Amino acid sequence: MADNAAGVADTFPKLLLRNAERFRSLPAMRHKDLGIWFTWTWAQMRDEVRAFSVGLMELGLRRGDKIAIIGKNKPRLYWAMCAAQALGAVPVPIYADSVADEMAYVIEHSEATFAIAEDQEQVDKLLSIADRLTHIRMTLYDELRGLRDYDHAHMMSIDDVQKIGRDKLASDPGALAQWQAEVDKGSASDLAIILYTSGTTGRPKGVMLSNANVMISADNGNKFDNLTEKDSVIAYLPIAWVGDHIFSYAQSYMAGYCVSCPEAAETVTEDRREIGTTYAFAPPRIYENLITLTMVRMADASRLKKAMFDYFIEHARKWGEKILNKEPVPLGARIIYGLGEFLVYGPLKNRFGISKVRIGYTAGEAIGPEIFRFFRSLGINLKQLYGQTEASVYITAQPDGEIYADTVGKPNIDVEVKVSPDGEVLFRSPGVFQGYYKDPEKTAEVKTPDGWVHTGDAGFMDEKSGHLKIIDRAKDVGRLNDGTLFAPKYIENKLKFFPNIREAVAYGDKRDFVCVMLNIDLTAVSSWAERNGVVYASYQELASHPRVYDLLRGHVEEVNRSLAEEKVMAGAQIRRFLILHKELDADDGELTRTLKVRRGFIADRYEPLIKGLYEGASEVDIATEVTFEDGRKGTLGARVRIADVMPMPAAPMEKAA
Amino acid sequence: MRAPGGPDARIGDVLLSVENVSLSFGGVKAISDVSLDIRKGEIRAIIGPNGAGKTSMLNVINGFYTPQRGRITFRGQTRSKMRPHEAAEGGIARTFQNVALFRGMSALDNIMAGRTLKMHKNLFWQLLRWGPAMAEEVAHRREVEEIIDFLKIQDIRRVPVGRLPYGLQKRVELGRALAMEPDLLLLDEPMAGMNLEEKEDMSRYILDANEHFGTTIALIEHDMGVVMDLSDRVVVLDHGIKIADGTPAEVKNDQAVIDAYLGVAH
Amino acid sequence: MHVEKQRPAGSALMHFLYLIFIDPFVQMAQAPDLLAQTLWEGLVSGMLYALIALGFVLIFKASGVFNFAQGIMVVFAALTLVGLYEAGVPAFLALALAIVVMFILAFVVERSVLRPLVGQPDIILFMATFGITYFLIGFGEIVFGGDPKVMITAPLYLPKGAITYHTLGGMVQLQKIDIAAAVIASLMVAGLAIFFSRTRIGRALRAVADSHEAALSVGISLEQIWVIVWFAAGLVALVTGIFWGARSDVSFALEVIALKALPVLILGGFTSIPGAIVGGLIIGLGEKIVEFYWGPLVGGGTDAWFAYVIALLFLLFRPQGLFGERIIERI
Amino acid sequence: MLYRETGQFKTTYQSDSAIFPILQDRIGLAVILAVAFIAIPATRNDFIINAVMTPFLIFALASIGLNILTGYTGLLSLGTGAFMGVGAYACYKLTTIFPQVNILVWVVASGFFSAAVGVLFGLPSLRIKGFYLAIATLAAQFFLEWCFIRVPWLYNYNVSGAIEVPQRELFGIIVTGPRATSETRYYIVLTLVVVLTWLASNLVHGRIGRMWMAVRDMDLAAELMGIRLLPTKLLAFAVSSFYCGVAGALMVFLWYGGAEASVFGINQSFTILFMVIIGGLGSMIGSFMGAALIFILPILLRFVPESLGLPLQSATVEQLSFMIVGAMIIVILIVEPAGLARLWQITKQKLRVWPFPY
Repeated sequence: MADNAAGVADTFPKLLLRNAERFRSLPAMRHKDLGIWFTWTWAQMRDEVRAFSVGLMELGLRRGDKIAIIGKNKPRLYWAMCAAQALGAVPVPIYADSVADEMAYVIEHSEATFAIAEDQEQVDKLLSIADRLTHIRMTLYDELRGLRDYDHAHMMSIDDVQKIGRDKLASDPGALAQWQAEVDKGSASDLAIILYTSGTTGRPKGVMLSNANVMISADNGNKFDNLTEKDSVIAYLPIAWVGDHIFSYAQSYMAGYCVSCPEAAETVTEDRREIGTTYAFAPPRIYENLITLTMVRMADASRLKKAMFDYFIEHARKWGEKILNKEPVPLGARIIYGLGEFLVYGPLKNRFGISKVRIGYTAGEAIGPEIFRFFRSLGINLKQLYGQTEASVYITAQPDGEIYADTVGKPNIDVEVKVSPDGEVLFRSPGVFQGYYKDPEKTAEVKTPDGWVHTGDAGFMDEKSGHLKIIDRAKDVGRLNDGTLFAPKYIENKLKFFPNIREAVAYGDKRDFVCVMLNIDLTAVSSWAERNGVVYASYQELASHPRVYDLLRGHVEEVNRSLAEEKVMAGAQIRRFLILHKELDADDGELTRTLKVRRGFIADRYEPLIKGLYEGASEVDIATEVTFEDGRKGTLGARVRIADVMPMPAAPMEKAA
Repeated sequence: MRAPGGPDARIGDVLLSVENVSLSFGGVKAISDVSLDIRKGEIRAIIGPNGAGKTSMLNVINGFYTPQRGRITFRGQTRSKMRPHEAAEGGIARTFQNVALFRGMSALDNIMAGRTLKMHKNLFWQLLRWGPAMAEEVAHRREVEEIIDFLKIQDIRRVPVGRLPYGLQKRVELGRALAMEPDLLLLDEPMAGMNLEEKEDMSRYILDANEHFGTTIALIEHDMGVVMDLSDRVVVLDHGIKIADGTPAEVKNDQAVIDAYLGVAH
Repeated sequence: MHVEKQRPAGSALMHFLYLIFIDPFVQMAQAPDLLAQTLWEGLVSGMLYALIALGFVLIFKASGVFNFAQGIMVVFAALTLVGLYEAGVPAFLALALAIVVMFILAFVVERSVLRPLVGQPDIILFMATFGITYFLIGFGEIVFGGDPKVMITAPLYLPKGAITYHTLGGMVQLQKIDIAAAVIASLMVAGLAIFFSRTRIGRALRAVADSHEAALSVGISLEQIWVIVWFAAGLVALVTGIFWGARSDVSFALEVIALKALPVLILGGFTSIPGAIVGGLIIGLGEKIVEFYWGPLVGGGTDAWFAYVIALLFLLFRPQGLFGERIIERI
Repeated sequence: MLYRETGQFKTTYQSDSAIFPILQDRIGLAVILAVAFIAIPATRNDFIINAVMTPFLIFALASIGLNILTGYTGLLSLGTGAFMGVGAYACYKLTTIFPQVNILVWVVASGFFSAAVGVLFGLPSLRIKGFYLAIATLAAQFFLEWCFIRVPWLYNYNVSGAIEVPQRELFGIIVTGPRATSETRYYIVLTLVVVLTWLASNLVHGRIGRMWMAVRDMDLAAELMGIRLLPTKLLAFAVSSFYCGVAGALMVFLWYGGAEASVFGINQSFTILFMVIIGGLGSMIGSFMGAALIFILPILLRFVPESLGLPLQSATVEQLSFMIVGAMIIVILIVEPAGLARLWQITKQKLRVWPFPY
């Protein structure tokens, strides 16, 4: 851990003081506001945070208090975290888009005494639940707009808090020492932050992380990727999410790199380009959107440009990753790649604002291998990592040069990973959380006495690469009747990576073999139909067209082939599939509102189809009740064909990855 | 969310009053003998069926039309007509029914143009674009950025307004008017042609402008829901004649108004 | 002392005022024949200005296009006629061919300029007619050469020579060709008036001046109307070219003179045919009188700018012209 | 494609509102200036320096002048030639009366005379616009042209009726008259044009430029914004005429070496107007592009066929350029009414968003 003259910097406030000395005039934070970038050096940021912190002290924030922080990525909200930590208080960041009810629960559960809100919108939300917040003594806000006329009896702007702090520091010579004493009281084992995770079921749980948890984890992350004060990130993911806390707060404090806050949600790409970040993090969705955007726009490009684009992208597909991985590549291919860099890759990265990105991470969900390879082939060092709030993010990550589309990498520094006999992944590391706030039972469920944490994810160690592969949520993983591991989401994801397949639902738990129901992607398949002279009058007709079945059979076989390459999964290949006559729809309850398939519900609803699949029928008639766009209900009748697929022979490990 | 003191605390003395104004074009009467006043801090709606003379009234107030008869009193100064630049210098800004933006300029430049009256550095410094001129430009840019931030149009700052969708153009036009820091803001159908969401946004901006900047607002609007929600007082014109004036509730139940909207009268 | 000094200055001023305000009228009274001759000359050139202005008005009324190229169309029409004749084509056939050429020109202009620019601001169309002007200058010179040509009159049975009246204590000379021009121009204006008021197309043209939809309801497309008015303007240009060419040479210098139709339009209004005629005559008369009686005071050549300065004054004090309608701008 | 803007960010409004905010543009400008100041004189090619570059720059300056009026303020003028003439004659008279004063002072001062005349003829713009105003400016054109011919005092009663540029020195170097070298004259013209372009560009990017454009785009709204139309328009006339006047003075003193009234005729007005239309209304860079295209086109027409063994007669060249210019105006107005500058802007935008089409 980092040292300074005063001793070991084992808390974030101490790190701030250290950085203010060590990096003094290097930028600590930037914020695009009112059209230009405002910059704070580490020394300036220390002054801001100190004034804020002393102000909070004056307002009565005490050691052990909780302070709720609600809003988007704004410098002062990040400062609030450190200002609170300096006094030994614990910040509790809350998702800016959480509904009032959820917010009320978290604030009340955390017993926060102060709330810091970004703007009028959040203040209004807080006011609407004011009667349920029994601990809150004071609300502080960042943006004054619209709040001028509010009752300020228990409300104050952060500016004013800082002013109180500055005045105190100026008028009372002892104040600084008093504050410094508070900072010095902090230790590595103190609670640094409580992050509430919004689980899929039940109430959010408050994950308590100590300074040591966060700092060691962040430091290991920095070492893993050689992050230094020369790097730069843009903070645009929710501040209540552990990833943002590590990337935009902890790692920055550890390494000294600059964190930039965008002007608005709409301008993130633009702002990222302006800053030219070197370290990027995004869920797969963001990368997917970039590719979609690229493809949509290129479809409108002139023929010549399109041809050139396609040529170079194809070339990159062939050689780009090899060049990135520093494998031997023929000179000719290198020269063409260089030309492509000038004509296509460079400009493309420039448009995405990722020209200077040295390390990019994707995590949270499985990323489509095509998407993953696309960015890597352009020369972006995109990697996957696997993490959890309970681990202070890092569990595994892919080291440079060892990149595979379908793994999440090797255990991070100081992290131990093991897979339980029933397939669940467990880890143990310095980042392991202290426990769930006010919930020792849940803590005990997840964390073993010897420090191992159940991730709730099923996975396995890939023998050849030594990387971890995550296949599904552990509770969703089942077994075929012959005992073979069956991971529905793993199979579904593999299917969904084909653009022609919009949704896939896999069945197999406690059955003899694996079957899937598919939804075609209307845009992709209709454009394919147009190119291939397939005539159809309706979605239903297209979905049941024999040639569409042929098309999708190819995809299914492809998935089988890739399953066959994995020892653990080879037995769970798809034997039969069908294409649904209607799109799975959240309005019909088939998908959750976050558009995840509800496997059980679908199985009940399409019971005849399930029966047909497992009883060997080649056609099944079905009538389904549907909800139309205007809310009316009706019945949709159809005859659905079922197709067989041959399993591929398990050919272990010859050309894996 | 209104101020705790209630709407009355916001509203002050009469800011502008129009007395017995008549206006006609070549024999066609647009306004006949209409009087109305606008109080400091209020949101005043002018409503009426098509051709009621609403826009003409705004044009009289900001000096674009010269009424044949009547007087206009603004900040205690009475005159028989207003000149456009007098109106502007006196703190009256407006937006137009059909968006009258400077189409060849970016959103930013349009709003900057709204600051013209407040900028004074002479030709010499302008030529150098340095020193005092640059300082002035920067200071006003900051003010304009506050408005851009307020209207949440950061992402279209540099876009020529001609290329913006209608709803955004309206927003930029409001921004340009706000940049004048007006005491009285005349809005001619600020929500015409907008969808529900855009209308909600616009209502919020209007309310915020009224509260945040303390701007007095006179607006013409067709959407009765919006009028009833936003305004403190409503005046109803029909065929150039004032047929009602009062709070939204009073006006809503006025028989003459109901008749005018149903087309019974005349 | 100072009385002595002031006197010459004072008398110089008096003399100057005399030269401006008294002397010209004395001259007019003393030599009425010269006055009459000047008036006649003024009327004739005014008539030619009016004819060019007439071409402008036709096009402006029907399509809102301010056709800067009307002047060059005069030159081009005349050049085509003379050029064909010089190439050995019989006079009347050349005339017929010149008419055809003017039709083709109208057609090409509609296709390649008006149609692609439909819906653009007026000022853009105005500038496009600069393009037409320059193109025709270049094209005309390449085809017909840049040298001035002599207009054919006799082969077209146009009269030559002059009628001399001994009257008003002197003599007044009227060129026969000018009389012919006046007659034919009057006939043409009358013909156009009938065309506009009596024929279906004519009525459509008038309708189009009011609203394009109205014209469509008459069953004539906008494109056809454009071709027709440009062709009509071309015919007017041809007649103008013949008579102007007969008075001087057929050369591109005419193009600059044709610009004088612009002030005529300011006086007469852009949409009024009678306005164009009256405006033309006023300008023609005015500039000849001024040049003859006042020109020598300032060194002559006043006819180069007189028309424009009059137009400028009109613009300042009566922008709608003599007959034009008042322009009301609405927001 | 060439634009890599990643990592270029602005921390002050000053840098954010810079005229060339993008690094690559600033580099490009520096290269162009280096070529103009170093590479071109280094060719020592009298034809390029004296017959191509010098007049091109002078025309570009006049185009900037007209563009301020027509492109930025939306006031169409056909009197550019005459305003240039005012500059030229004013400069001639000034240096005749005060021969000891530095000639460059007079070149610039002559612009003020032109500006004053411009304001006078700009007065009608309060009441009229569009082609009505164009006709009013024709009055200026013809009246002033007439003055150049009929007021012998203006050309010092020379028998030829023309003005002849006397020899003048600057720091001991002959800068005008027949003995001045092409390079010297080129450097003077280039320096003046660069400085004046910079000033004009500053102007149009600030408050005054916005006022002009506001008047151009929507004069009623501008008025209700508190912009007084007459002073704004007159200022545009003044600045525009100043530039035209300086261009006229440069034309006579540093290029032709002498001139008669016909140089400043209606055709000169048209030439400049076409440069502005083709180059791009409301664009500084367009003024240069338009001037380059229209001025250099005849030169190309003369020399390209010649080098291919098909020499054209100079009359034919002139006629062809007329035709081409005419056709080009129409094509430009149809394809892109905002001219070459807009095409350049589109190209630049394409390069910025490359490989995307938008």
